[in-house]
Amino acid sequence: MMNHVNSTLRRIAPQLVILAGVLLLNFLVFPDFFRIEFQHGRLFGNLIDVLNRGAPTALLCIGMTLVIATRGIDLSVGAVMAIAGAVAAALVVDGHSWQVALLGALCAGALCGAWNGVLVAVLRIQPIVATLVLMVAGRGIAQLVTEGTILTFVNPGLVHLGSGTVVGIPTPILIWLGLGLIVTAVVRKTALGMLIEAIGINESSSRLAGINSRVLIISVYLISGFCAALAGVIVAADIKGADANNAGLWLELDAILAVVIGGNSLLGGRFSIIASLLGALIIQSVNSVILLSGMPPEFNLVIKALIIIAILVIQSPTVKHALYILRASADPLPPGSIKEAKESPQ
Amino acid sequence: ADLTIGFSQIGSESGWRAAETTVTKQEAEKRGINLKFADAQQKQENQIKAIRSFVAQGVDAILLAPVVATGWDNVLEEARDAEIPVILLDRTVDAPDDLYMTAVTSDLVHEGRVAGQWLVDETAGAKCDIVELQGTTGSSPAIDRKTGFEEAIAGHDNLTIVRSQTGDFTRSQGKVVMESFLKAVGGENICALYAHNDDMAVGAIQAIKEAGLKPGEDIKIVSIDSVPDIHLAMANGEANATIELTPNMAGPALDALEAYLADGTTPPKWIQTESKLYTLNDDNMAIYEMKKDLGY
Amino acid sequence: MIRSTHLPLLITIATFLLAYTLCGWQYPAMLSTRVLANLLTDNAFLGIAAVGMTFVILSGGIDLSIGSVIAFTGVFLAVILRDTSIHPLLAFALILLITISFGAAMGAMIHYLEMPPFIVTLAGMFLARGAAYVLSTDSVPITHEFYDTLQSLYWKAPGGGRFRLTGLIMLLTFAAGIIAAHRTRFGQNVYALGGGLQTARLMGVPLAKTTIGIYATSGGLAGLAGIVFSLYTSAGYSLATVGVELDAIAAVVIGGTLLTGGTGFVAGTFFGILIMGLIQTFIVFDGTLSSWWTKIVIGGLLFGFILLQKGLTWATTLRRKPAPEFAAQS
Amino acid sequence: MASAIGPVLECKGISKFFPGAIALDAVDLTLYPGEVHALLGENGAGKSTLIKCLTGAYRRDAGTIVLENREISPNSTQESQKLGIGTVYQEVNLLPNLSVAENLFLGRQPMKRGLISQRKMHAMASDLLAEFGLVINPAEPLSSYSVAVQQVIAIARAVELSGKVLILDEPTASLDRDEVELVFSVIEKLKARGLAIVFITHFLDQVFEISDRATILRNGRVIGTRRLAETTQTEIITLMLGRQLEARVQDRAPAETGDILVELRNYGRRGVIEPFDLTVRKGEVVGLAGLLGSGRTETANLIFGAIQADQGEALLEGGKISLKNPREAVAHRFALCPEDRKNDGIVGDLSVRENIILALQARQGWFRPLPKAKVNELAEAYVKALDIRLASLDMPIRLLSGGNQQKVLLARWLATNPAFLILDEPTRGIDVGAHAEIIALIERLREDGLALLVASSEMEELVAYSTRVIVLRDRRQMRELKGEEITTANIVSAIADEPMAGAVR
Ligand SMILES: Nc1ncnc2c1ncn2[C@@H]1O[C@H](COP(=O)(O)OP(=O)(O)OP(=O)(O)O)[C@@H](O)[C@H]1O
Ligand SMILES: Nc1ncnc2c1ncn2[C@@H]1O[C@H](COP(=O)(O)OP(=O)(O)OP(=O)(O)O)[C@@H](O)[C@H]1O
Ligand SMILES: [Mg+2]
Ligand SMILES: [Mg+2]
Repeated sequence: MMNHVNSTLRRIAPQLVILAGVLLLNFLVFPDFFRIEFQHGRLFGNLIDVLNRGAPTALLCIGMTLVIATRGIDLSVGAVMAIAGAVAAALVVDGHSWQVALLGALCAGALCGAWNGVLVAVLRIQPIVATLVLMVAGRGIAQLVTEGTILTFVNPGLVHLGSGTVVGIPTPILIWLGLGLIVTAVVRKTALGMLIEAIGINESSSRLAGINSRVLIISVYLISGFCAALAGVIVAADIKGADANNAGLWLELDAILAVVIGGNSLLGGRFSIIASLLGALIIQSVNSVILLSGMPPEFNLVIKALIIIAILVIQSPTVKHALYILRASADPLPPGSIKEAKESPQ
Repeated sequence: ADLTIGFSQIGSESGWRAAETTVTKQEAEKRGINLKFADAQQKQENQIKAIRSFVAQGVDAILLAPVVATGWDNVLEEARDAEIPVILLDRTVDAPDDLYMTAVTSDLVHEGRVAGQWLVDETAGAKCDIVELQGTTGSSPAIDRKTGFEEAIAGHDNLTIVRSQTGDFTRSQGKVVMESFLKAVGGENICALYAHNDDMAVGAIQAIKEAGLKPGEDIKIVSIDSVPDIHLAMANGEANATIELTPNMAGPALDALEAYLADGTTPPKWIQTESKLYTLNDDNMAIYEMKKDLGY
Repeated sequence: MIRSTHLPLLITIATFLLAYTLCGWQYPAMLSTRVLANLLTDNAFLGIAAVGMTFVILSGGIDLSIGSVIAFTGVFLAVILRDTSIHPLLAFALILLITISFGAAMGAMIHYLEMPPFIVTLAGMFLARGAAYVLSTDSVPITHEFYDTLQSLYWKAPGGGRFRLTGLIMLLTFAAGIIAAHRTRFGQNVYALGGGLQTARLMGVPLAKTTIGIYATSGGLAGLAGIVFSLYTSAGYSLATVGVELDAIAAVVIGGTLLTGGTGFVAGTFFGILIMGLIQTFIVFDGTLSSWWTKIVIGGLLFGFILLQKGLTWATTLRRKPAPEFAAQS
Repeated sequence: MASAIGPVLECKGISKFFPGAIALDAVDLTLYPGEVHALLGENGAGKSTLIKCLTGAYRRDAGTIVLENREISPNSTQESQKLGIGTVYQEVNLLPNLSVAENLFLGRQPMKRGLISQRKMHAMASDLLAEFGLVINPAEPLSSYSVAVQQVIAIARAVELSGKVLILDEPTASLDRDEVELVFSVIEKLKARGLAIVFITHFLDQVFEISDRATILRNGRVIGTRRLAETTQTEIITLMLGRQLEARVQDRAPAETGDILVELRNYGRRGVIEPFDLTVRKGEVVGLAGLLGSGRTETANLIFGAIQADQGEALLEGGKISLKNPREAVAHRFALCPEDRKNDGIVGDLSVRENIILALQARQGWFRPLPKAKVNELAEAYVKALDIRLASLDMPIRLLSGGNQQKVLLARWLATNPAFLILDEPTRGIDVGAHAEIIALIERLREDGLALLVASSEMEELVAYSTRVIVLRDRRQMRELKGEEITTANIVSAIADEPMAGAVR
């Protein structure tokens, strides 16, 4: 047990360090950054904002981590968010209860995910292209539901999901934390995680070992669609309206980035959802630096790009390897290479 | 014979844009015009492609809502050579004016100026720190509305913009950015919000409410477009002013076109639409009811 | 000689011809030289960028930065031609140098730091777009008379179609790309990389040189595409060509290149571009689709083409010889 | 003979450390021109690692390499190729997406006016392959040929590249007798040309047939170098294993002992394998013999559902079953140890432990995870039973030596407790010690009542354990040999489709 915690900690150490670094940067540009108050029945502060605003990316990256572990990618999550938000809004506007709306949205998301999964697993279309189809068409479907308008609603139950609080903590934070824990538990307490990794590493071997790769691949896309739907509902609930055109726009890139910053390989295989979630928080903290710094908006992208490049360079296998050598050279034992065949020439 | 007109629309990136599309389609239907609609998904290259395709099809006229002012010379020349009149909607272009028949637009800088002037009048010399929610970085409404606003408040030392960040013209970004303004500046230190469109203002109103402040009172809110939801907010006293950008650009455009086709009357090069200021003195509930079915 | 490896290419060509015939049958005006010329002119910048993308994808990588690089190129040219008096040709050389180095830098990061291309080029995408913003958020017109000269170079075909210089540049780029892919060592190394990085390494393929070369090519071609785009619009605009990388990827894939790398053809990409252009032209000719139906139809047609291609490939391989299911490269 | 001339290549004190393992410990190796030098050792002894250090695929941690009196330090395989060292690495390392000719001449394509001349390249490729007895279309992609053909192509490429030294790491593992002869004749030619050739294999008779000297490695250390003319197989084996290998006397088990377990009727797939009938009884080992490309692998894959049959029916203990995919086969307690272990066998980044339990876990379903204790127990038991050499059960399987990977795969399937075990080239890349163990294991499994189907190119091996042998040719079952008929000579003549000597049918 202790062992397990230890190895998890070791796995996510780089992400923790980077997160601490970016939060420190926040503190430097805005000294009140770490102040948290209890105001108007809710926790209030920049740190809470990071957790709260990180919710959509965090939710997306839960599903995305699993998809990427199977060597896939899901570009459609942003569009699925729009669809789910539109469905939820349309349902409450039609007079249904928020529970029905939530259920409807989640079903829509899962359906989208299943569609992607079928394209990838059954029709064997490459993941990027398969999900590109829904990425392009999905926003259209969402607009079809809202008929191009921003569909606003007032249903307090649904609104609560986006901007409400439970014992002072914003609901979105609880949702992503909860879902993250549940999925992690399901994946690690059963054999699901290992089987998904096996498929990602060598699908042909896995299939010959009797793994039902088709069903597993469909399910990871389904989970991804489900997570996206939840994110979509939250985003819509947050602004009390479904904005089919802009909800989740380009968020798929942030989700993928989060997974990579979480140290997961885009080539599939070993994965850690917790590390991805930390990745999502890191991205949100970067956004927070940009907002708090008060720089003119035309510098936003350059700043974001530079911070991300710095993070990725620190995380890159080569730099890690160099650090390892540096540390190991202090040891009496001869330094070995950690990877076979991957050593950089010179 | 029936007129066939091509309409190259930018996209459907905002409620206002959707309303413009709806109104244009309605106006065409009213006049018995066969409207070919092409949505460019926010891309200029798609608009150019659409115009070229309209020319290849031999439509009778083209309505163009250009996504950006530059880069139209070549394709407009092709339309002129094919003797197809082009009318610009809601934005003009940087091309010689013999390349199009007329432009039906509002004045974006003027809109910003009206918003600024309203704030100048409203504060009446009292000190006021303003936060600004810009439109999508680089888009011409964002640039022009900023310019106009700054022109209007220039010389009024009581008015200063303390924070300005982009909210991408969307509600959710409007809310997120407003949240960060509230934390970074402190809600009590903000006296007014100027948002480049109503959607961002609607998002910001929610952020202000969640921070425990009263939008419209603690923080005055002025924005542009006059979409139904801002009127609803104004009816509730949560926003203070909006400047209308009418979605009906096609009406005047088609009037001009029909006159031209009937007896060759050449319209003026610029048909300016009104930038009407709505404040709490108007019957906002009635305006909301009137506008809410226009497809915003 | 028709070989089994050429099959996807033939299928793409067949798909295009079939689709074009159907379009022409529906709207005879689509067979005019105007539409043909438009297909070339309007897609010139996309085609040029897609050639670079083809190399990248053949090597098993991906380049998400090209849309931003095109926009940056446009803004850079516009700003430099506005603020200085240097000749556009010199400016072209300068920007090509910049974009090639930018691509090479990304390639170097990918190779030496062993980072996945998806992420490196994603960062590149942010950086290039951000740099464009920093140069100018306004859309800047280009008024140099050299631009007018270049723009006036076209051949007006009977029927009103104008075949412009930019279309010719695209065709030349494709020709060069085809030769480079199949008849040079660099091209072969690209295919080798796509076949398997470790294996290619053991076979003695110079990985560093090739990887850097690939992304430099892609960057350079994105720069050329940016020049063509600036000729196309006579302006530089930092918000231009958002998402073009996805169009390019779609064109490459419709053209029969596998995203996993190693198999595909530059010529296929050409037809992929034409197919995408055809879809758009068809939608405009139809003219009845609302904004959202436009998206759905584009997505649906994209899906249809992929499915058609899958189906044809499947049908033909079934007849030839069944590859054991598990042996198919996953 | 060669010692009068100086050595071509001299390695001194080469060391390579991996976390948890010392793969090479100050290894010396000297190669003289015109000699074939065998590199021998158990699985995991460090042979492949030595080759990789030598050719720059790995960076060595210590030691010097001297090529023709000049110290070299290749940093990449490209560099070593330029220095005239051609290498065939253990797993076939060619590119499946390129054509045969492109694979052969990658990096050295014939140029004409600055461009590659395809025509010339194809002509050169055809000529080169003809030397190895391969008449194939060099324009076809490599992936359309079997592993064995690919192996020959890899050898041809290395031969082309080697100006001074040719290194072959288990080149003959998937070749049958005829191909081996062809490869040997090429080696003889190169030898005469004065090349130094390093030859790694686990087939000792091949070593004695072609090699002049042998260096034996054990646990990363050089145990000794012997002139083969002056030594015996027993000595070599003793050096390799550090113990003597007790000879086993086999008495052939009677054929058709138990009840019928699996029966296939008119089973086949168009274009892949002609329809065939096959019954396998409990407690028998059916051998599949045939030349390369004769369809042994296809037969195995078809039965396991890796390829779907399009005609015929399958019965298990008299009841009809469907075998549409491996999952269904596994559910019927079938098991298949595939031929291509790199692509179809191992899951490289998973740990050895996970690789062992993979099939069992897949059969149990994801929601019923094997308890940790059970997993460890299984893994440790098989590591011990099959003598798998590893630093830790947690290391990724791809870091294991080839032979040890093969054993892990065997463990994976044994862990599922199969009723019907299909082995495709089970001893490929396995050292002599383990080879004997695996043959003994097959015997033991048969005695336990398992039904086994074994495809192998090693006829002696088939003769040793089969109770029945089916000979394939051109994807068609040619003949069945039973009991006393099973001799190498009979298999050979069956393959050649000559009347059988001895027994009457
Ligand atoms: N990258 C690596 N990391 C850790 N250990 C490794 C790595 N590569 C090889 N080893 C270990 O080094 C030892 C030598 O392996 P090597 O592949 O050289 O054996 P071999 O003699 O070629 O065996 P075989 O006959 O089975 O091919 C093995 O114990 C193996 O597990
Ligand atoms: N000499 C050859 N020339 C051309 N094709 C060959 C040759 N040898 C094998 N093939 C190809 O190999 C494939 C069959 O290989 P398969 O692996 O099934 O045979 P096998 O009997 O298992 O033999 P092995 O496992 O020794 O390769 C066929 O597709 C065949 O076209
Ligand atoms: Mg080895
Ligand atoms: Mg075989």
